[in-house]
Amino acid sequence: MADANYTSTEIMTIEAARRLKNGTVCFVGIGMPSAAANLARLTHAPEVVLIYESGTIGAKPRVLPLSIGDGELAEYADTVVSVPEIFRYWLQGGRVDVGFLGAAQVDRFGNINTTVVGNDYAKPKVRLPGAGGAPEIASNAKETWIIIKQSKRTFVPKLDFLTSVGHLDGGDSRARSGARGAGPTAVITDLGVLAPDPVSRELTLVAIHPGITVEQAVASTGWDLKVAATLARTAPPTASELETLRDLHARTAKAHGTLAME
Amino acid sequence: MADANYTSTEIMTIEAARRLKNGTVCFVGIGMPSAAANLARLTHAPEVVLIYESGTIGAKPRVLPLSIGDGELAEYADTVVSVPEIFRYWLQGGRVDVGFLGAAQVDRFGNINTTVVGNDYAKPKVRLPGAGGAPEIASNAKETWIIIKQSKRTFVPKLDFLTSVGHLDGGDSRARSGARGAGPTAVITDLGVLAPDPVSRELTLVAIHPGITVEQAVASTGWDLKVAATLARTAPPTASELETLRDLHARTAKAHGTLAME
Amino acid sequence: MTSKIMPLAEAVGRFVKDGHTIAMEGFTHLIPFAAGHEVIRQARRELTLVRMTPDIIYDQLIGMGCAKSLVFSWGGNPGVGSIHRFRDAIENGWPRPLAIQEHSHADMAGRYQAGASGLPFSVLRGYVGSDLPKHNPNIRSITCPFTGERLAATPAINPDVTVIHAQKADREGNVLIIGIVGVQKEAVLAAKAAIVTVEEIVDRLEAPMNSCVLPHWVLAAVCEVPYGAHPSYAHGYYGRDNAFCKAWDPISRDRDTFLAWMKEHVLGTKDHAGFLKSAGITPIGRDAIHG
Amino acid sequence: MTSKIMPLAEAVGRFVKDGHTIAMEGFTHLIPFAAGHEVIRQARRELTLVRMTPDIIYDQLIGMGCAKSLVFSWGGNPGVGSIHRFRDAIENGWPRPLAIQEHSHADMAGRYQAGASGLPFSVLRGYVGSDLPKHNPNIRSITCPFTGERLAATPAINPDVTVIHAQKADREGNVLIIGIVGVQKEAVLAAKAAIVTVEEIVDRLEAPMNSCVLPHWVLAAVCEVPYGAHPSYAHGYYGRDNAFCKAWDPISRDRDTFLAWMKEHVLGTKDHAGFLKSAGITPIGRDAIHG
Repeated sequence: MADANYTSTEIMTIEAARRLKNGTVCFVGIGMPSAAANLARLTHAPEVVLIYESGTIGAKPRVLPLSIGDGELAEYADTVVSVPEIFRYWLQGGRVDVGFLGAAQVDRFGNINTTVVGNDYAKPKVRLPGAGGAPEIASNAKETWIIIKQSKRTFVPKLDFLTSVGHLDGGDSRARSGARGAGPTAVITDLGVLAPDPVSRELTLVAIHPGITVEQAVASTGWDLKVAATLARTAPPTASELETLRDLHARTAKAHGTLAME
Repeated sequence: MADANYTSTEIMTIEAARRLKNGTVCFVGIGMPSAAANLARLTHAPEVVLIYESGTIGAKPRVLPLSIGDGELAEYADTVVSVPEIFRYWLQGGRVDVGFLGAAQVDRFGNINTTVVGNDYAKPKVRLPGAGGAPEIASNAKETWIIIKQSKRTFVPKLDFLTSVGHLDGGDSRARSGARGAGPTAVITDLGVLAPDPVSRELTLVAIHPGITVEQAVASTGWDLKVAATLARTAPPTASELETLRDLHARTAKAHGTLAME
Repeated sequence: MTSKIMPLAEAVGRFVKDGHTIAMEGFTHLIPFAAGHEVIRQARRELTLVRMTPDIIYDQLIGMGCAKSLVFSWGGNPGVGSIHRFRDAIENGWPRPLAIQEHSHADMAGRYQAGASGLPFSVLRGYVGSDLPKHNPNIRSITCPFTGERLAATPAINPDVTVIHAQKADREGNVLIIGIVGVQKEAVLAAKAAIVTVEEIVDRLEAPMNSCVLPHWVLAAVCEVPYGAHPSYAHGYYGRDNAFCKAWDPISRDRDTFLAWMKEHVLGTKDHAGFLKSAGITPIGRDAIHG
Repeated sequence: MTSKIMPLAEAVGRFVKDGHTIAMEGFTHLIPFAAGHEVIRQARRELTLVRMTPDIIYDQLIGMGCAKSLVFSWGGNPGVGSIHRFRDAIENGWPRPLAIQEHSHADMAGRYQAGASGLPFSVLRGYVGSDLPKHNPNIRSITCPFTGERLAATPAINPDVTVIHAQKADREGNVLIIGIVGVQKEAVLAAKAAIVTVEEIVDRLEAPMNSCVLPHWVLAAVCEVPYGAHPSYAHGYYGRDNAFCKAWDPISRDRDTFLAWMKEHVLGTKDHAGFLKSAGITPIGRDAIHG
């Protein structure tokens, strides 16, 4: 980290948040996607619509939820529907603009593994939590964003398991697969931002965060990382962005540290 | 009508009501089925569960609904669900003991026509309202009851259109068709009660109302009506049954005669 | 964001086009009568009308020649009897032939669900033994890949426009429906565009947590039209006008009487308030009823 | 009618049998922990456990050897990390091998819906490009009879017993669920028998008109078990015990520590009140929280 004023997680969260437009309908994964989406809501995008797979539509949590189904999400939602309904009518029904996902591993085409580490599914080295909502978020949202810390462990040349589809084998293979939507249009990491090449669909480094070098990004990628001809430099966090994010985390820690209704 | 103390519609309604057991889950058609089901609820079966296709479960209307979706049904229901849910989870889900239907025409196997009169569907003599919920009530309830005024016009040798399945072509043809449930186990008319023969499944006159003769029933049937070897005689309405039914109708007329919330 | 709240005439003008497939839903409750009248006023033609329970409003649309076809599962004037313009169109082709595609309630509900769910078809245990599939090529069958059972399959409904009526919306255009909710949520989510008329627009929706809410961003237009469901009812606002439903029977039996009534009260008025006044209708106000 | 209201131990004893397929549902909210503990106390074996989100309670059931297989879509301790007994069973076969049948959330929800709907299978736009179908023979495909599209198809779930927790029941046994309702209604209606534990039994349910109500006649047993969802939460009653969820991580990492804890607090107590006391748990009361 070149700048002691903020952490790599903070710039990753802030850069992801900036990309969410006001009014966008975002299907939000728990953890970093949720932090970024709520930061967007608390800053430039007060009318972003946050949907969590627990059935909360238009959620406006005051603190970050620890689980995908915290009472906080229901309490301040526009409405709360059943889990079957959220997947059928809202996600599969084509109502979601951005599916915002985390991942354990991604490959060069933005395919996601959240199932197992090790190439024997029946006898995995590490058993991960599994698919959750991701396979259908990845194939039914109009586009997907992935937020993940970048390293050779997470950016792998070949997934141990393809849980949720990205650009599949690249080129037009996703479109031919029957998946809907544009697939991963952005992968936001602690080092920078990747976007698919318009033709090959291979993830390409298009921006790096302040103080990060291209060499760092390349060294943290398990394949031969392509770098855009003109590389953008992420703007550093503004004082207001940082303050809002830190306030949110402070409120969250306070709420979740006790037994009170989170 | 042999007895001037009650009408043929009253004895039909009362006899149908008597058959509903306390605790039975009854999917109720509008009109005569609704009158009979509510009479049962107001007399011997206070815990009968009435479901209307408008999504009202455990409806306890104070007056008879004029439509299948009167506010009265919602106001005093245990819960109100959507129309898709009532058909999917509650009817098709196998939760209904008795499907209680009206009809325009029935045949000797208890099949129902509510679609057209005249044998050209595209150019009908009379266009009836159509299927409504009946095809799936008839094929998914554990049993069905039909309430209908008996005449050569309604008890026909051949339906102009088979809208909702009864015992199909008789024998085991219903079971082979994939329909669930026992099909029509009782047809209650203004003259008596018919039930399917255990083997042939042909509707057989098993009871006649007070003052009605077998000859009247035969003459009011468009096919050669079979009569049970031992024919039951319906008990006349008790004073309490009649009073409850008439009070219900009086309250209903009063409510529906005005513009007030029915 | 541009507001979805607009006058009904503007909403119908912008979103309902000749040749469209239009669903107006409301299961005896909250039937969008005012919106139906506006479609008649704006003289839309060649519509494919979809509705589980075509009743008086569809009788009027059909009798006024707006529809070329009808997709439905039960047509009648609840508690009264036939709808005569519907019958006249089917039996005699007046004012123009009406193609029909006929289903059951369970199937129509499932077709809307499939439409709302982004699926191309719906599966149901239905039509066993029935003649309906013989007359409707859209009722097909499908085999369960696990049990081998044959079940009915029908195509999703995805209307160009769905029109519903609801109790209230807030100023953002979020809509709350209370009571018998019918198939309205599914019909709205299945549609390419949805118009919702409401009894009133309020500052705060005060929706119970698990109630039926349609967020503004799934709607094309929200229009404040008090008594917009008359002669059907709006739970908590006014009861059904049974007298009107009964009076409709003789009006609609005769072609000329029907046309004269429609010309005077619908074509001859510029909006729903005008219609109510012209037709001499004074709905029971919310103070007079419970709910 | 005989009352459905009975002690939890009686309900589990009567309805949950060795070899059964059991679904315990609750989507982070209203997880039926007390009922899970009672299944462990009564030492049920050879269970097929179904749950969208196996978390601590399934970790305990698996670690105690109750399950021969698990049907699920996401397994973890929300906000904390892995569930270690689940991982140990899959990775190392301890205390016994655990067969798994793995799906996605959308699919599991659809499978319960199919079960509740009396259909043999569910259809979804799912698993495109995913490796999951390669490892799960229950994920098949089906062709739309109208468009020719291929979609995923999976079998209905119809558990022998579904167990859920809810806020309250009335004295007839009608149950009200408020807040995040998850897949509970579907799981109950799909089951051959359903057990519901509730925070309290009240004289009047006071259910909003369109809320999630399960009538007593679809339930096998209703059991009053205050704090029965701890360490998950009951909206309006108490919040989630995040400290407990975090404390579970080290307890469950080690087999011996896990077994000792379960023996002391679950096997060593006779009911949920005893468990709470033994484990030193004082849930936040309803007065302390909003809801």
